[in-house]
Amino acid sequence: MQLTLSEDQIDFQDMVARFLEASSPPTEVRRLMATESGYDPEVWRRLSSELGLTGIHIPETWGGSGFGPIELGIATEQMGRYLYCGPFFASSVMATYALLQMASDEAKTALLPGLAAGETLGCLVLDDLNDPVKVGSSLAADASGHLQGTAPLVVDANNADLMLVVARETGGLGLYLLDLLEIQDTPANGLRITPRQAIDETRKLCRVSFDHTPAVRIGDVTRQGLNRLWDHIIVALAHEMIGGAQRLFDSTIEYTRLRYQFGRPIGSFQGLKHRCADLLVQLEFARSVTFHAAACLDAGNEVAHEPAMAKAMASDLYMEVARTAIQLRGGIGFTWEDDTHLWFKRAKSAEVFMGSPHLHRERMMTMLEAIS
Amino acid sequence: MQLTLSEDQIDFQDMVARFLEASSPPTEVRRLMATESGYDPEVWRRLSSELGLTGIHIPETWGGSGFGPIELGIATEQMGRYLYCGPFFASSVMATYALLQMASDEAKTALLPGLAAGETLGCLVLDDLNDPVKVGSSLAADASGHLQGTAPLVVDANNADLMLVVARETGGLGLYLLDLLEIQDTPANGLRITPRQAIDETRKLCRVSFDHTPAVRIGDVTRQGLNRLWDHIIVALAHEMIGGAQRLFDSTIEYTRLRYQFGRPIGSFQGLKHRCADLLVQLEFARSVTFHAAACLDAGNEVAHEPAMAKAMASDLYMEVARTAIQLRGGIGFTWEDDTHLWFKRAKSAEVFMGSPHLHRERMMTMLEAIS
Amino acid sequence: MKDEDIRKELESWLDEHWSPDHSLVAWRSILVDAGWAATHWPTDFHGRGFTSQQAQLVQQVFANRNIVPAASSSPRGLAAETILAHGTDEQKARYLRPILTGEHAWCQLFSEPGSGSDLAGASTRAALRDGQWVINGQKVWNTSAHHADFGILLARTNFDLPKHQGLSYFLISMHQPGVEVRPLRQMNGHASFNEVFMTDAVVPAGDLLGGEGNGWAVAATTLSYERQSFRGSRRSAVNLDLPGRVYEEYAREQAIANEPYSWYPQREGRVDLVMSRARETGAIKDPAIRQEIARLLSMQQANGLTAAVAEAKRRSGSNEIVPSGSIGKLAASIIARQAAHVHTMIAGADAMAAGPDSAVDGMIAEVLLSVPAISIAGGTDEIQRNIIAERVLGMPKETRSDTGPFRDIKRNA
Amino acid sequence: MKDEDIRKELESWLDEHWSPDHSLVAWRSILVDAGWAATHWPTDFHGRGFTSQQAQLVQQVFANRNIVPAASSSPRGLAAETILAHGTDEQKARYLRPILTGEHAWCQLFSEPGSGSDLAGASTRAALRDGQWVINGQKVWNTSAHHADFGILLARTNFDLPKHQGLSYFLISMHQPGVEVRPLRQMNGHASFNEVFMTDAVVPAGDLLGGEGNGWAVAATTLSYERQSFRGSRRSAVNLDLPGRVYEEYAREQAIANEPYSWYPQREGRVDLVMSRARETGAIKDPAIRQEIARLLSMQQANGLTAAVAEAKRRSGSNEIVPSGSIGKLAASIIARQAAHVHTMIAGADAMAAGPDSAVDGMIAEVLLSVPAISIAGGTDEIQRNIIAERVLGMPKETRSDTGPFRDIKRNA
Repeated sequence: MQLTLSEDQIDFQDMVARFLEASSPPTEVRRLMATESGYDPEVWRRLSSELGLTGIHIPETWGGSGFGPIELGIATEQMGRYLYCGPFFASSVMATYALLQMASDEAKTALLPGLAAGETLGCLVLDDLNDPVKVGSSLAADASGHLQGTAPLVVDANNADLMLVVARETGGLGLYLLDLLEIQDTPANGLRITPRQAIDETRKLCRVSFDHTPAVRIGDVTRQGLNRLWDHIIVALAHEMIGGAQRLFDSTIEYTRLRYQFGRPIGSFQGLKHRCADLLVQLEFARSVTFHAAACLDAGNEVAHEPAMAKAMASDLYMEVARTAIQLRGGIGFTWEDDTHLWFKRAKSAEVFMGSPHLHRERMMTMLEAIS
Repeated sequence: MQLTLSEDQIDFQDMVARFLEASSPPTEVRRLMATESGYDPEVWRRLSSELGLTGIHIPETWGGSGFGPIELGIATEQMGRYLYCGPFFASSVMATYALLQMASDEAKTALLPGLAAGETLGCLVLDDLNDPVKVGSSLAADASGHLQGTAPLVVDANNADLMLVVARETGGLGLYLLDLLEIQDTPANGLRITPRQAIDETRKLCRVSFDHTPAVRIGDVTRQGLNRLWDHIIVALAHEMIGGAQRLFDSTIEYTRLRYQFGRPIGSFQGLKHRCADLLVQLEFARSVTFHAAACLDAGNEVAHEPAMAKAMASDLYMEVARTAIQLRGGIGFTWEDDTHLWFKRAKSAEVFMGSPHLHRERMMTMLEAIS
Repeated sequence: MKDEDIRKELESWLDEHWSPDHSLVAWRSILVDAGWAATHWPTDFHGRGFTSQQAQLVQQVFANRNIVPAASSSPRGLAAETILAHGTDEQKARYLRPILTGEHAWCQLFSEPGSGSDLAGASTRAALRDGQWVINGQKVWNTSAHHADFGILLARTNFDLPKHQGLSYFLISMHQPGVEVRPLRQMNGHASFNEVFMTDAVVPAGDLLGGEGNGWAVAATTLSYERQSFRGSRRSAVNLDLPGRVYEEYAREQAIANEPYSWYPQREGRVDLVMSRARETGAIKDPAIRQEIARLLSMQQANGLTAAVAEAKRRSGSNEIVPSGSIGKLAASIIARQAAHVHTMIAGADAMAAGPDSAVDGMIAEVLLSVPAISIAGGTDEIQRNIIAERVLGMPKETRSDTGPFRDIKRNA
Repeated sequence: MKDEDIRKELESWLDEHWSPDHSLVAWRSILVDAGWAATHWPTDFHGRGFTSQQAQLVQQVFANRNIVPAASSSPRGLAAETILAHGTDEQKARYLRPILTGEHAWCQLFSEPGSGSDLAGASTRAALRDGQWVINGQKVWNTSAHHADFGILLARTNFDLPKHQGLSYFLISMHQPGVEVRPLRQMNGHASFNEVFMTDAVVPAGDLLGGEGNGWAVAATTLSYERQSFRGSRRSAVNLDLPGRVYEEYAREQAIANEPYSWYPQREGRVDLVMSRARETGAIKDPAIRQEIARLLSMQQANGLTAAVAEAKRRSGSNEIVPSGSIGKLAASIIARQAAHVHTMIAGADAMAAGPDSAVDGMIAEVLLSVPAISIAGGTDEIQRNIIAERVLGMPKETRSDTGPFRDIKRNA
């Protein structure tokens, strides 16, 4: 199994980094997070068409580049590092993976090219963002494909052109499609998309509710399939967290070198040194496991504990780094003016997004028990 | 509720400390832990008759001094501090509390004066030392009072004159008595007391098994009563742990002041300072909670979460202090020659004795839920 | 004077003079004139020389009868006590009375961006020019500076002396062109503090407090009063919802004074909400969460007990070394961190949301974004650990790197 | 030389010379004479100047054919490599051959009771008297010193120079009246180490290695080889259960060499036993324990992956800074601690018992009493954290307190 990035992958990483370094500096992050849509369409266009990030993991048949979870992870890691503001995670990770893994070929053929090109924006509606087992508990579809119920947290629903919904149905779960451009014309469609205030303002959240809303069934959802989808999403998320954590860690170390108190750089105090050394171990651990989890998905391993493990470790690590990043900056680190809180809020939000660490540890144990 | 020791209690504490300082130096601990009985009868005699420790918490009616859990805690705290080797915990804490709380008045009258005077030695046989809920799962009494089954871990059974056994019986649990002097004369009594090697050699352990062994039923044991007994025992144990932890903590701070590396006392390194400061907070916490738990027992509170809380906190604290005590001494702290390991082993053993920390946290939550 | 006599005298005085229809300043002026505004102060300066027990008794009577007391909000009180301890008679005569009547509000100008953990490293410059002090520099973390009339200011009058020796302490008017106050927004959205920029700001020679070069000693008095007020409640003991002009004006004053502290309970982690949240959400059934709740509640109760024990020992005059305020401060920080952890576990994905339609009207989100402050404000955890290790445990100090003339000490640009 | 040529030559040589009926020393003498004992050494001294890849190929052939190699146990190997790097031709001629044949066993005499984390603070004294070095002092943590014929010794020849400059490196005979070796028992009951007391012990002038005052540089060579061998397996690749004199003697040698390390797997926490123990005891059903097992297994797998990634990068010649051995060492310590915690939770009260009739034949008890060593031996966690912070992260060093003449540096009595 692949252990390190290939030269091509490193080149790709550098390209994404350079692009985001230029297009997503903190000033832009602050500007965009205060807007309703939360992103810059021109940057999105370049990211999609020039860099091809939106289709990186989509097979060439459907307009993508045919790479896999490792390349997608490279992209989300850099997005986490630069706190890229835009619907990439909602559309290219969540919605695209849902289509890739669960939709009929017909639906894939119809929808994936638009997503690959970044010309349509998708979002994935799950009524529970904690645990795949709980999905379907408050959102249901009737036999005629009408949806009923509420999803309290949907990322970037406000920006979506199409909505993929996992809903309970007789005998299981199904994947449903709402074309939002089309449905606007349907009178009394029962769809409500309400923007919500988020801890992490760089990622837009909505509440989505359906009241006898007409939708099209485009795929079967098994519990195993849902788990697999979940695992693909959390590995991309773990990469994003590693990217953010690395950035905060580097800037914090730099800060301790430059900041003087009591006539010496604070980085020379052993208390801080030991804390940073412990963090580095955690960071290396979470990074190795996350890359490995992507490699496992890439290799097509059916049930693996690695994604859950990666999400749990990356979450704990990112929060710990974020906490330390504020703490070592002292009062200034707690101000709005300083950029640290932007990453802190992403860390806090990502910690609970798609399952808290303790929940993934429990999932991981269940899988490990099943193996041996 | 009492918050601090009274002057009389402080005098009592000083008296116990002076006695153990003289009679239980590390050289004696090392000598005694290598013997089979593990204690010095002469020290026991003085501790019982001169200091009256064995009867401190026994009402005057039955030959004791009529004090309670606070005074017993003062005594066990000092025993933990000096790592006193002897059957005090088995006889005066475990067996005596079992009699006090569960035996018939007749049995109390017959047995407590001997225990109060330290002239007879008791032990308490519980077939599970993890969780009061599990007691009775492998030890049973039949209608004629014959015992069957095994208790894998019994403290100081090798030194006992009388054995108190909690056994399952039709419809519940009962407290049974075996007079070991008497039963020796009973042919084929089915009793086996097998000494076991212990991690903590200062506290003797045996396996005790019964095969149709005749015993006398001397009391009813309700689940609530057993919980209450358990709580009394763990509070005395928590005091013992606080005493040990304080001693190790003090000696470790002292060591860091005197030990030089790289041209400066190691206690001047901030990494060590911060660790010791955190430990002090934990120590103060565990101490306050333990004293408070004793005060709650003293006040006769029926169901209280404080004993479980104290045991959990004292266990975690003691292990953490013990670990640090070895770590900060470096290689020398890992040698047999250095005394630190004697306390470390007590810490490790006490951590799991009568329930591990996570189990007591779970117990504590159950009680807190019941309250509000 | 016996307690009973004090009580009687005060009660009968109040019977005669108290009325809710006074203006706030008028009522406090009556209080000051009669010597009931600050009874522990000396008789020469509005007080009666009472012991602190006696002064507490007086406060109790005010509270019991729901009578508005003299002004005493935090920076105001610190200024008054420090002026009382170190001021000239002129300074006391000029500044103390309007503090008690509430006519003058004060702020504290100690911290600087370059010396957060190291107050004595202040580098704001005060130079004597044409008989007055000219101040240049920047201060930060100044609560209520935008409402203040005066500030207590720590500034450096000599850069050639060692750092603790070159400081002086000033009383500065905030109403002058050289002083600019800017609000400082925090990551949790509140703006409780200010930055204060001083550009050729001016202090008359007579407003140097305690003599040139004595700034650190004077500041120590302020800081010791500040530490004492750490555990005290910020809420007024008086019911503000009563009719009468004095109550209305007092309520307005209190609202302004308390506004910066509205998020402080969240900063401490809102442990009080944990069990109810766990029940409502069903998280109480999750064994992994139960473990963390148990740890949290254990620490919380332990901290309360530890503080109560320390207080009991202090009162009994025990010689035993009582764990200092640093332990309580560090403990509060550990508890708040664990509380945030537990609230996060309980909320799960709901913790992504904030604002009024999120958990407990946004209170949980505010907890998650406020706790990072508790381990920094008023001395970081790292500073507290140093204090505990060195002063409580007696561990050896490190060699200092900030001796010698201040101008040669390495510091932030 | 091509790999295939090396393999062919060696195979045909072995076909001709190998026999299990040799004595161990006789066989190794044949090996040395033919230049197959240490092929990466220079041709002048028993070697063939092979690259380390070529040398590995040779070892692989030995292993594949199950042929006993030259002696190479740890302290022996360190001595040989250091002598090779810094020795005179006379020293090489005298000492290298009997190391390879196994006739001479060696031990390492570096650590002292007074300078555990600070090897360069050694204060064992070496004084030149009547043309020979007279040694006085105490060493500690000397594995196998009781079986050793010679020791590599770090001692101070000048107390007036700064600490790193006054050290010299000696080859000392262990068989002399001035050298006393005492076993040192550990808290887990094993006695893997010794203390070595030197009282007027003698080293001939010709056994100073690398010149007077160069001890620290020479020791650095030893320590760098020691770090390289950290991750290597201690077990011989050869199956020892075969008939023949050479196998019997080799098995005996290996048993002695490995004895001090029998508890090392326990020191690392025996993570391999965790899942089976959790199943057997039913602890696998306890959600609180599952959380801790998950944490442990995550760290364990992460550490394996981190090491594999570092190795892959090293092999690919990447310029990226590869996390050093200190990270692996610190990680091992964290993992072992968590493993002990998990084993304790799983065992519950059974963890009170030890010895053959306790869990896994006493292995769990041995884990609990052995893990404290891993965060100390070979450099404490604190030292590793300093190294990581300063060398990997580039954080600034502290001002040193151990500069100037060694005799003036404060140290343990």
